[in-house]
Amino acid sequence: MQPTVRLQRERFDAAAEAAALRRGRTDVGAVVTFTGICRGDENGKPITALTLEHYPGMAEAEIERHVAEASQRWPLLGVTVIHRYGRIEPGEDIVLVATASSHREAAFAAADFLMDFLKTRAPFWKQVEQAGDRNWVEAKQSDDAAAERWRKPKIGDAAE
Amino acid sequence: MQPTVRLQRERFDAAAEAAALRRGRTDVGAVVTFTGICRGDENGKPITALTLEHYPGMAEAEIERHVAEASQRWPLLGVTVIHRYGRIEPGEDIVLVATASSHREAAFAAADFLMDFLKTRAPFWKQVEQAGDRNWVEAKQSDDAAAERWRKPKIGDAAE
Amino acid sequence: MARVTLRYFAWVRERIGKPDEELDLPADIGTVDQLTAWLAGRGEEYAYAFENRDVIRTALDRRHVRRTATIAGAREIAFFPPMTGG
Amino acid sequence: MARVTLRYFAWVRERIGKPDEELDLPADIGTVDQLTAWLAGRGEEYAYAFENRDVIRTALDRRHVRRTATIAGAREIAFFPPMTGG
Repeated sequence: MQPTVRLQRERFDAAAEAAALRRGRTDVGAVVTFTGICRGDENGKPITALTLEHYPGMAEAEIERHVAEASQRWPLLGVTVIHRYGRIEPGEDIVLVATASSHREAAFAAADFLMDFLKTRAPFWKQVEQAGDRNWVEAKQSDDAAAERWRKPKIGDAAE
Repeated sequence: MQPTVRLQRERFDAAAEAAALRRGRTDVGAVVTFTGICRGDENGKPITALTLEHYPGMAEAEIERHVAEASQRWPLLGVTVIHRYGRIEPGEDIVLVATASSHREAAFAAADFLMDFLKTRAPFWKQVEQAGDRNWVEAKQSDDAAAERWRKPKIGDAAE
Repeated sequence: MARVTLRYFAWVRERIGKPDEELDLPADIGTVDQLTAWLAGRGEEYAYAFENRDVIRTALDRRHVRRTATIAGAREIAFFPPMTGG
Repeated sequence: MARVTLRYFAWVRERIGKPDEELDLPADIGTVDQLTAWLAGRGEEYAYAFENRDVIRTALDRRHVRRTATIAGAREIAFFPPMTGG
């Protein structure tokens, strides 16, 4: 399986990416997609836009490491991860995770796993524009807890 | 939230259905889709087609009951369930579950929950055509076990 | 005597040889289990369909019920194998 | 003396006032913790960036590491707040 990992400023077409995972093959029985979208509010207040900063090089490497780990854990037939950076307005897509497998359990679990790790381990930082102010979004404890669900004793790397 | 539940013989457009869940709104932060696809083999042998039989009336009612339960359990902003019946060839879509929420946890959990219940509680039966034979697909214990994960003491209805 | 519509699906339908029928049930049939026992005695196609009653699922008026459920008042009773949709 | 590229992201970058720099590190700096302590002493912008060292994350050559990790051999060391992607 050759996964697709892309970081880009431009919008993407989630539907086309999902379709590509199973086109022309009949071994795929399940496709799961997660699309993360820029909401129009943050903490109850309207936002103008998000700006996503990332660590070029490390972001790709980190996502690829987690895709490789997902492929070891579950029998995947395809994985696509696309994460945008730069300025993103409400209603626009931010991130796509799409997984394909013969059966639903693997496709669901791998997509869920990859999203938890994108949230907590991929080097991206969101800044939110609200009423002329710009503020960095704070990391959520609930995201760390979600990622912790997947930890196996021997897999954890050196970081907290 | 007005969910969409459809049973139909015709193919559907999963991408268009997912897009409809968040079009023109900025409260949706997460969309999860599950697409179940007819594979080209069953138990290691090639298949010509699946034929899905269903119980008209009850199938809709049962799906709607589980959609209503999902809406009570998680803060959903949209749900679409489409299940086909009739003859379906390898590579064609069988079922779509799409969920929309502000945050990813609800969208993932509700889609996973709904698929487990479609597998074990929605009155559909698959017959597989293989080398001229037609055989009913047997229910999997693993599907029952997956559905059991969601059971709460007070929610279970009268059936096993 | 209570008149009900019986519906059969998948291999239960194939074994009995019809998708549905209307029947007048004897008044002493109180539960799903009693009904399947009575049906199994109606002929060899029914005996075949209900030969392993543990696996047959039942719906009363389009809701899943256990084998011990009382059928009183049901207008439509359906029998089918475990579901394999999704 | 070891020459390394330091990279800063998000509010760490804003506080220090630059996205990256090359520095020669004193030979007695062995761990991430020792490096952040040393950096914090380089001026008030650094002191501000590292005022709460518990929350700062570190990557050595583009891999997450703990604060106790040794930096020997690293060519690129990055500091940033907890990630908020996805």
